[in-house]
Amino acid sequence: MIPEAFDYSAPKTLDEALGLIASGAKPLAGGMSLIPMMKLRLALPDHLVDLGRVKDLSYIREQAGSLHIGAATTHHEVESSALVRSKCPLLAETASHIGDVQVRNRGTIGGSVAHADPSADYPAALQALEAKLVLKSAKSERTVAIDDFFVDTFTTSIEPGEMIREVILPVDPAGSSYQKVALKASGFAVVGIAARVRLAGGTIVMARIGVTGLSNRAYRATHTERALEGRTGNPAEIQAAAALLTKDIEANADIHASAEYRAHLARVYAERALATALARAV
Amino acid sequence: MSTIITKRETLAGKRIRRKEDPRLITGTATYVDDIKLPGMHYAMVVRSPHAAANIRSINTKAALAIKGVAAVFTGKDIEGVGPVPCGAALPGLRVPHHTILATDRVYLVGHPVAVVVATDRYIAQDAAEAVEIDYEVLPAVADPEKALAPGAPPVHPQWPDNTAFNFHQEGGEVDKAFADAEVVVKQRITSQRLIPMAMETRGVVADWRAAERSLTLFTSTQAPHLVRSLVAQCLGLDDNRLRVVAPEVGGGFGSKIDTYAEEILMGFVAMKINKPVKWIETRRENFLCTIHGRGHVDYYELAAKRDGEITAIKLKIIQDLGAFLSLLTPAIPTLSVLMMPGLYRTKNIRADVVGAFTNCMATDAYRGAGRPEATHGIERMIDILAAELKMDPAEIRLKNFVRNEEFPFPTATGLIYDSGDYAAPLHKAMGIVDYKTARKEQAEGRAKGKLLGIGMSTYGEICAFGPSPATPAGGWESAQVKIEPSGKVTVMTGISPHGQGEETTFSQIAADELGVDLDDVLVLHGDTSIVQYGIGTFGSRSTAVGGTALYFALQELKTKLKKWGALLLDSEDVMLADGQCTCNKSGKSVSFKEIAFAAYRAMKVPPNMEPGLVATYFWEPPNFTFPFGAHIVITEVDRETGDIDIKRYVAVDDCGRILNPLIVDGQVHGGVAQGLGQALWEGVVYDDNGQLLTGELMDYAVPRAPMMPWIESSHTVTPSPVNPLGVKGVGEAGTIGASPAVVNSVVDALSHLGVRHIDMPLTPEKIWQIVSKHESGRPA
Amino acid sequence: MKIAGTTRLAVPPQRAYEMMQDPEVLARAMPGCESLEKIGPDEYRMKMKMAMASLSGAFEGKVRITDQNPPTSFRLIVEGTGKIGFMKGEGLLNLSPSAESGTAAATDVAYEGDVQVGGTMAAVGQRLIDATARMLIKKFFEKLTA
Amino acid sequence: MTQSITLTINGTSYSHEVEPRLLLIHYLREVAGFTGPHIGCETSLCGACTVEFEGKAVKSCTMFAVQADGANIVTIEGLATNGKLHAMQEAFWNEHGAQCGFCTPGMIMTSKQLLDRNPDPTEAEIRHGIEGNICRCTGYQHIVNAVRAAAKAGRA
Repeated sequence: MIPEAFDYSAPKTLDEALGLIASGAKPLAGGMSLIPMMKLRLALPDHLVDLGRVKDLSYIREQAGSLHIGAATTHHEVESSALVRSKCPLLAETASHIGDVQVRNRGTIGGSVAHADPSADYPAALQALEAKLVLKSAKSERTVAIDDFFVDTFTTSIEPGEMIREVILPVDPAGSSYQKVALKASGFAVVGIAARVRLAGGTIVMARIGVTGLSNRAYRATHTERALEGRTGNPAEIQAAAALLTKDIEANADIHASAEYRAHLARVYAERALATALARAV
Repeated sequence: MSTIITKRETLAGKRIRRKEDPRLITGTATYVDDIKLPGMHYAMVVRSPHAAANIRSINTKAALAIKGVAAVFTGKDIEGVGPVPCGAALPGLRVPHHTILATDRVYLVGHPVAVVVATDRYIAQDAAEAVEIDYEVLPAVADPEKALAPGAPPVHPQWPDNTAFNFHQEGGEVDKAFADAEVVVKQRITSQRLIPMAMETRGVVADWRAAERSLTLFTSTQAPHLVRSLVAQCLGLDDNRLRVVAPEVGGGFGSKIDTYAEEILMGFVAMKINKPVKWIETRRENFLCTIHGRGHVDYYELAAKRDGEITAIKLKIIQDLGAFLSLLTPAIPTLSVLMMPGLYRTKNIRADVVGAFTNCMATDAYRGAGRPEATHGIERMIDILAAELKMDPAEIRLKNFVRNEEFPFPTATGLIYDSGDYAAPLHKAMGIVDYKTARKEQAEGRAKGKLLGIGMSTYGEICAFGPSPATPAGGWESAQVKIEPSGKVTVMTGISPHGQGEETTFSQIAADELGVDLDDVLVLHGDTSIVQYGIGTFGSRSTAVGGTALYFALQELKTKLKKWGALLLDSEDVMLADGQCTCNKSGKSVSFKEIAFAAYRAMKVPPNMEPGLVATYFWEPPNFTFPFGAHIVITEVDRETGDIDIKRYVAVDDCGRILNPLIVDGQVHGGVAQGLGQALWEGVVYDDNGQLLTGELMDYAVPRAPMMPWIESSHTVTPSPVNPLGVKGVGEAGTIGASPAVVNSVVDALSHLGVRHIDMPLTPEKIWQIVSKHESGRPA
Repeated sequence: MKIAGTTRLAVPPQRAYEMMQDPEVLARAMPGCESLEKIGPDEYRMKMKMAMASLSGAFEGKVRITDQNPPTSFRLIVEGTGKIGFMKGEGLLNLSPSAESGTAAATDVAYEGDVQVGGTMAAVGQRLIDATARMLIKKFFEKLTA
Repeated sequence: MTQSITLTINGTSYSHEVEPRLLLIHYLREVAGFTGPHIGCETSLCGACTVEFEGKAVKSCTMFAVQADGANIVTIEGLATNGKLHAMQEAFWNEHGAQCGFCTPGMIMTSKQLLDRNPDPTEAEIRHGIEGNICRCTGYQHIVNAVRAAAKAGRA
């Protein structure tokens, strides 16, 4: 299986890259999603801009109470970063569930997020973390909330000419957990639940839950979050809150899992992720 | 851990690391895609996206216009070539004419319609996309039971009932046994279609020498001589001018026994363009167009007495054949019939097989080939009977086993089981899991709401294919052994190993018989220009049949060695040991090297002897062999998610005498993995229109490392009397034993909810549906 | 694969029905539709270019409208073939005045049908076909009244 | 339109003109002549093509050769040094970690990465570490043994 022919540029600076993207070229980051699609001729870009040689696109920095992760930072760099593991463990844990070691060695956070695969792992964590994305074009730069970024299956609010520059995450002391049911064949999430909870005096003062795999896009389970806040997080409360996870959500169905089963799994895994997150919050 | 042999000692029974491995672990082995010939072109096959359609037109203009494209061939060009052969015969069998390229109609998704030939594979792929084909889509049928229903779309218009054959076999007094039965249990059991999924896809390099009218075909096959005979016929070549080479072959599991359209097609293309041509199957093509396994719907009925004695078995098999008959397609379900009594004594059996055409890929021999289906059926049925009678599954098996004193045991299906001690592996496995304690823990766990299951299978299989009258292309095997002028030993075997390690085991056999070092022996195989003749590797036959041929060739060679030794030592009283011939009286000896030198120099030749030191033996086995074993699996079901956790997997296999325990363990592990794959994860899904929905590894789950449990593997040893090595065969054992053991275990975990049967694969969703229905009081 | 759903259009049923019979409106609403050319009564030849993130594919096919029962129901059949495979979608659409909105200006559309895909899309896209089909339907209705 | 690339494979420098769409696996196998890495699928799921790219295990079927311009690559052929097998190769041999051998080069490269990062892995960590490599022959048990043996040899 062989891609159609295309032009290739490998700029060294971000400005050059953005110039090429402005002229319609498609950014190539780790290529873990794009290249298989090209090989199957499901993706037919005329011109690829390889971001692999662009300076200063791969970094993990702590800055003013936030973590800034460059778009070209690989999943392996995230999962093994001492900084991410201590300051934002949910992201590191989620990264460790992506694909396999070879995929994590090449795949990047920017590439994964831009692809907006409805079963990808990162989006659940980014939703739970209320991440922000810095989108840059040749002319401008803007910051969007992750929830405004994911529009639908493979569809984002990125504009032509824009690329993801970096991901901004809170330095997060909350207890967290990412729990996933992976498709046995491909490793993609049947459902993946990222949970964050903060306790104060035995009461949940904050709960954030990101869900992937269940529906057309990763989302925040706000009904569940609201049901938890102000509670102690006992099993009955968790169960009741998790039951709200699929409220107003149309679950996907395919040959691997019916909508009914997916929704059920999402609720069960939400309970499990919340229980773990609570244990870690203590 | 392997044993590294440093001095001369008996090699049989030792864990010797493999002789094939140095090239594999250094990446220097030569598989088909590693072969490069001067001027070689690349071929890409254009395939139908529809399961049934008439071809209205094919336009190759745009493809031919691409620079680097040498040719495009379609069904119009291949008249007189082929057809793709089916080697199995049954009374009244309907064999569809299977051309190497579709002519006017396509019968399955993936059906080859055209072949594009270009100077490199990138151009070939571009050109393949540029071939325009206009189809008139027709209704298709992808399910064998739907295909047999009245009014189903006919796969082949000339046979509107979609029936390729009906096969009946009967033994004993079935009707009487059912009339007298104290209890009858019935169950519909499916054995789903599977993808064999050898890691190396198929591939062919064809090299035509016009002046010599000779063709060389490098092909990833399990049976090079068979490919030679069949492809020569299809191309109108003399078989001695067709050389078939199976280079390093990256797995087969039965899927590379067949002679495929592409092997014939590449020969045809090379002859047309007068250049070497390479075709390498993509993984998608491998899923679409390499044979599938299984594809059974079985209807079982068991008659029994209240004490658990099985008195008769009735079985109706609906075999999903696919659209065309591949090499052995219709023969596979007949193997299920032969094996349907399992290890049990009942002499009353009745089987009816219907072969159904569907608009799908052909089913054929996949690891176990008919025996896993039969074993799964009988091992499920005996558990269902045990549940009905509230008997322990071990107890009911022990009651029905063929007794040790009954061997050789003639079965109702016409086989003669060679040797066995069927209770031995079961007892051993029960000891390993501590069966009584496990049952106690199960009861305690159940009381706490845990869904724990203990399942077993006691399987038997037919191996060492086989006596020639019972094997489609002949069942003998050949070996030639040479002692070279240097004294080194060269073995040429007719089997064609592709991962099974016979370069090592056969070296062990030869080294032990001749008393030479392992490294003094070289085993060659897989090249019709080197090997005298052969049948190939399948049906757990390589060591039991090929190894035996080698054993007898070695005996002949030893006779010759002795005669030469006697001549050189000037004594009739000589013996062979440790790589030399020694005079018993004088104690003087000559080495094989000295003997070999004398035999090839031939200054003097012993009376009635010829120069040289070569022996050839074609061995015809008098019977199959019948390995057996017991697998016990302990599982826990997660009631919330339906996930199945295998807590223990115990395999006790009896494959007769063991020549290399390291290799035997590897075969068991790999076999179990494929059996677990069927039980838990794998399954081909075609939609109603014949689209293959599990078309790639994206959607078809083969076992990965984290999915596999630790396999506690051990053995009992009951030598086979069929061959002097006492071996039975082990390649398929794990696969055959695994699926019923796992399913029995999971059904056992849910048995208190009234569950008696679940069809494979046991996906978490299926289990969750069952658990939640039962727990909410809804009927299943 | 079965699909079913409901949506609400901010126009009365008669208008909604008429819009969905109008090739110009259909061409505008169908995601990726590049042209719709009449080839028979209620039958059109269509060219489509789909693009979703990295994915893209060109299709040629037909759109047919049958079983018209104005202004309450009709059947819409969309077929397309391209290099990456083919698709066929068939759905029965039922239109009724919206009960909930309080004004007469809205229509509830209930649809029920079947989507088939073949070729590369079917072989590698199982995980995504459902979500993609639903997204395309959603886009269709959004653009219809946009 | 071709581009010029220069890279190091198993310690030797190579320069070629390549089409941008040329996959790294095809470059290694057909242009540079390293046929150790294999092609087992088209969807980046089997791992047979795994090579070490800048010290990291990657699937060379999911990269373009142009992306490897200037890079340092080690394939299975480059693992043995001065005719001495790498400990992982030796362990695969001793423990019967290969049957048909097709997955073996990729499996060994991934296993090497695993021990590079975690010299003393548990059974579960080994299984997790090689989950991107499919083996259809062995059921993985002897591969797990091989990785353990190599780990032990590394500690010795």
